[in-house]
Amino acid sequence: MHIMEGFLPPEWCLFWFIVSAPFIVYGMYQMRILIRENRETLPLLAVAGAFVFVLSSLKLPSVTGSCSHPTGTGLGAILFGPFITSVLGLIVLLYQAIFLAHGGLTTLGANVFSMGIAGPIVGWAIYKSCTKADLNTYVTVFLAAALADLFTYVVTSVQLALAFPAESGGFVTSFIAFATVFAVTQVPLAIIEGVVIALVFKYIIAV
Amino acid sequence: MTCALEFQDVHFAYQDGPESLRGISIAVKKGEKVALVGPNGAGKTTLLLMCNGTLRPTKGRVLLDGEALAYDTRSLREVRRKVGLVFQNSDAQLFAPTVWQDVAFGPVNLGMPADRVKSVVARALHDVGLVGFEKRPPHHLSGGEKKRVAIAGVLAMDPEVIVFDEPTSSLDPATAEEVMDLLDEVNHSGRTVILSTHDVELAYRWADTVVLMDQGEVLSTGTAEALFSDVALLHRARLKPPVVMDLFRELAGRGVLSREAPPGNALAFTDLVERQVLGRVSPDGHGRIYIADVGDGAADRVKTLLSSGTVERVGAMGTKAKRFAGDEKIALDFTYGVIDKCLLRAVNGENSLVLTSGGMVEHTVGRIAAYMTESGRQIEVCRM
Amino acid sequence: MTCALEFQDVHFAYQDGPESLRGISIAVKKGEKVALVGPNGAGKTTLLLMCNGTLRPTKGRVLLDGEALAYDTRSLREVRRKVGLVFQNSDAQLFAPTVWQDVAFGPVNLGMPADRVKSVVARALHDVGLVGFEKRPPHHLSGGEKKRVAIAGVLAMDPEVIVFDEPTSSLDPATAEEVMDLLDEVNHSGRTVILSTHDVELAYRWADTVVLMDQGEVLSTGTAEALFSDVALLHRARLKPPVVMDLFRELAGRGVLSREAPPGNALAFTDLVERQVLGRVSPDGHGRIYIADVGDGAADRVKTLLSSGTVERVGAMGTKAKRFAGDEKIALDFTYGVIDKCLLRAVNGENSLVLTSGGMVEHTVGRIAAYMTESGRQIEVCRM
Amino acid sequence: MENILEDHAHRSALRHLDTRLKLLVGGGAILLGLLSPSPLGPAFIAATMAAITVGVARTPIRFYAHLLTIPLSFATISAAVILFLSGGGETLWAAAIGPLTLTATTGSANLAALILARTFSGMCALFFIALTTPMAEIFTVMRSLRLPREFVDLSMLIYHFIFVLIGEAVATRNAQEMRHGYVSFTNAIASFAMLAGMLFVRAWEKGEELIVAMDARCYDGVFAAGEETEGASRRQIALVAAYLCLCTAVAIAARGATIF
Repeated sequence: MHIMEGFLPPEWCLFWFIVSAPFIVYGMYQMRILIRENRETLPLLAVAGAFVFVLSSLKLPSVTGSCSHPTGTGLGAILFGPFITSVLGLIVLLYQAIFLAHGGLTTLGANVFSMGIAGPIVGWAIYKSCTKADLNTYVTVFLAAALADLFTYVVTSVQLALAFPAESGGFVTSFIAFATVFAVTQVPLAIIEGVVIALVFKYIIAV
Repeated sequence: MTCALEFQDVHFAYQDGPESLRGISIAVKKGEKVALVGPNGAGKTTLLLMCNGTLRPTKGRVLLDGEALAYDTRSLREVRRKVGLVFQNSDAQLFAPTVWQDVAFGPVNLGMPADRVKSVVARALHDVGLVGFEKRPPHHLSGGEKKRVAIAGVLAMDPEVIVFDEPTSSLDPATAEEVMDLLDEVNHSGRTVILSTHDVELAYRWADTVVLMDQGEVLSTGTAEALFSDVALLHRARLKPPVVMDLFRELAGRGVLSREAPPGNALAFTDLVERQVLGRVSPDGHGRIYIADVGDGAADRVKTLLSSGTVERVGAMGTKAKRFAGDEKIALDFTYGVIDKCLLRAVNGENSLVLTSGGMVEHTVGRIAAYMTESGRQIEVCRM
Repeated sequence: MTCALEFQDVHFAYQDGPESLRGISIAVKKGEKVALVGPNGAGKTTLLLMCNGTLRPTKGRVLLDGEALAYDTRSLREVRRKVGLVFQNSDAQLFAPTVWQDVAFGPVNLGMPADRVKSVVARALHDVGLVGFEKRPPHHLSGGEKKRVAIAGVLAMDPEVIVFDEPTSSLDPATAEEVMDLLDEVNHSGRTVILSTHDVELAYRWADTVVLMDQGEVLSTGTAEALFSDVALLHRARLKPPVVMDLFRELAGRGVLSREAPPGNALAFTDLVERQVLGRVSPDGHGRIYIADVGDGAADRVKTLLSSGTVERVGAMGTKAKRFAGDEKIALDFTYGVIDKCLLRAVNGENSLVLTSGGMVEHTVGRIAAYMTESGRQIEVCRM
Repeated sequence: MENILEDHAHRSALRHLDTRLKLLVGGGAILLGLLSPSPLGPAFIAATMAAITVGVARTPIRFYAHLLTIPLSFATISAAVILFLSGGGETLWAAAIGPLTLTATTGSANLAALILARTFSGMCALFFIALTTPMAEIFTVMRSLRLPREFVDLSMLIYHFIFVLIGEAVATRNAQEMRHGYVSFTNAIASFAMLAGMLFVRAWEKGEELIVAMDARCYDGVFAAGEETEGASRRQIALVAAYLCLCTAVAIAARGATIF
């Protein structure tokens, strides 16, 4: 879920830019080394980024307002690691704001954190640990995608709750309210995404 | 008679863009072979995407079997079952991991039971000559094979009308001819076939009716001979006349050939020149054309004929005949444009054999008879 | 004389695959126009990818300017500066956000200083006729425009040899002819041009030397006339002879035309038939051909000529001449195959004007003189 | 999805205006809207930015109206949450739904209105940038701002591939729909997965093709930077400054104003 331009108060915009910055900077550093060592990575990173963009702008069937970000970026995290993926996430989110009017510029920091950093890291961690635990590949992929997706919404809810704490009960109440509103729409979506990504994986392995 | 498909004053504009179709009216009869001919950007693809409701006219309407298309989900499903569309770029159309899965995609989505899906897919693959390719991944196939898979995927849904966007684009000549041969077969099985092309030569030889398009408009509709002899019109559509037509016009301009009756194909052209030069057609010494239906027991008869040495050239028309030749290890001289080539051979005094099947036997006999009437030549036809 | 490019017994196999090239030997002279002709899968693209060292032969070697290619990074850069490659699919070649940036890609990577890059890119865009397109994103261009940008991107590196993989694939006939016209221009500027195609008609009219390939082997090398009159060879490579050649052979088979001297093009063919029918060439009443070099002051002279009404048809050869016609609002009748068309007009008694520039003026005069010798006709040429 | 805003930027009447100036207008408007303490400032910005985009830059009005619906759902849902969560001031409206009591107060209503206004001002300013400035020119600015080279290069290549892959995705999606790929929920899921998988495989192949194409043109780690737009005239700079000052003035003048 993209936080729209103008929705977050200025201090929180700044805060999330500062939180995301280290990941981006380190990702950029990693990327530079990787490209220097092997120039062929640049085109492959580019197709991966474009793939994430196109995948997330194709609406999932029967559901409106989908954003398969964590999905695509999760795949990126498995291929390139979470830090470089955060750079891809930044670029993709920038294009989504400018090309599709999804998200915004001042909210870019917050959106990058939820969709380009938090989601992929969770997805990546689940993938790594499940692979180590020798779980079935498709189950692993399903779990990684679905949970990364859910986690992204949790982070978005946290971001909104921090910016708009409730009058009574403060952050916690607000978080519960935002999380509930999004959970209604997003939990089924996360499950669908998990299934879709598991199928995509199956497809790629088959070809 | 109701038309298979009809466009009535169809206009279309992509979002905020200029109009890409500006009042198109075309009527396609049942069982007809229609070619939309025009340069890139003439609006051919846009028009084809309207045949099955993928695009909706901004003005005007499209009629299928005499009924105006409706654009609700349920009606569109029905339309898409009746009208199959084969894209220019096969890669965009083949998305499943194996050939079998790709061809089965439509039938499965139509809710057919599993064994019916199996038989339908087997039939479609058989019809396009790809038995044995079931488990191959489509993106490892050659261009011609991909096109066949795409056609099988559409045939599996048993449509009444099949629409092809630039069917031969980026195929080499022999493969292109084989695909065109397949299109003829599809047509002989009773389906209406519409294709778009910028290949004038192809449309010239293939189409019953040619629709000349440019810049979103229909410039003219008619038979290939009539349309392609109008050089000014072709020039307007940035197209070249077919070579045969061009040569005819040039020779007519110099007073070598008479301006009347432009030739419909290379065979007619050579006859024209010959008559002019020799003052008559060479009346005798023609070869014979044998026609074999590759059904039961054909193998023995064909082998006997071939071993007798009377036949100099062998051609096969249609997928079934080609497979028959492959199975029986018969070397083929002609795999496309078979009838005309055998007629040319016969005129030159050589005997030839046409392997074919089903309705195409009658078609072959008819075509030869028509040529005899046109040319005043007598060619002996032996059905076996 | 050393060859521009030479293949010596080149073999190649993709990883674990069967050999896709099996002992290719070809020598391409400097300044030559060579067409590799063969069906899809013959190994044409694989061979082209060896011209600039993208693929390395598993056996045999490739020589550039008489020196065997080395495959270290430094040598490869040098090779790629000398040999430009234009891919079949323009989308794969154009990856920058604007036309200007795309064309500048090569020069910038060659380390040219900024103002030199500017002048080189401006020149290249001028040469392909795309001045004013600098800021357009490539994905908004038409197929023909994309191809031109791809060619400009290669020209900007000033290569000695340019290699085109299926340059006209999926372009419509007029656009294809314009691209071929551009290829001729590139060749006139002194570069060796090699292209691959399965379009026999194209190779027939364009190439100095044709290399016929099939299944990773060279079947034959020679002039277009010689190669394309060998029907058995073409049949082996699953290709059809050019229509003109086919008609000639057919008429020769019936004894209408003499078997010697197959015609090199449609013009020669019509002359042949005319001579046969009338017993001679029509000797008089030929039109005149005016040739204008579109340099300084040409506009006035051309306008005067056109307003006098003596000229019935106007053709433009080359990008510069076409732009000139656009600027001066001169309606063009011929934009491709100009010389032959003007010759045909002249034979029919009409006057025509050829707009062209630079070295192509001499080329035009030479071509007309050659035709006069061949045909025994006298056509008046007026240079202005 | 075929609605990439950038396609309109190429047809915009402000297409050739200096890029930095356009970014300054859009960016300035976004920030001013965000910093305004009352909903009136952002409302003014939203209205003027929309008027400029439609009136001066000549974006078709129907298309613009359609664009405005994109932020609508997110903004209203989230504003509703804020309306019932935050407080302050008098109670405007209260209702009990089961165990929950939803209360809206003047304070919460004002906050919700502010957030809504800011969202629309921000989106309208973003639309202004998106609908008048081709991406290629933004790359040039990114370059001149000395952003890391790899980052800008990667952005440019992603830009290229977005259009390549969208073309394929749309065509394949059409092909699937023609063969009834999206008629039921389960087959839609399967079709979508097939589409995504195919797209991934295809994307990877394109990446490998690009390596060959880049090497064929002597790729040595550099991408050409775009040419700078011819600078802004004094009059244009003065106009932009005046507009931003006006926005600031309105925001300051209306700083205490509330709706409820």
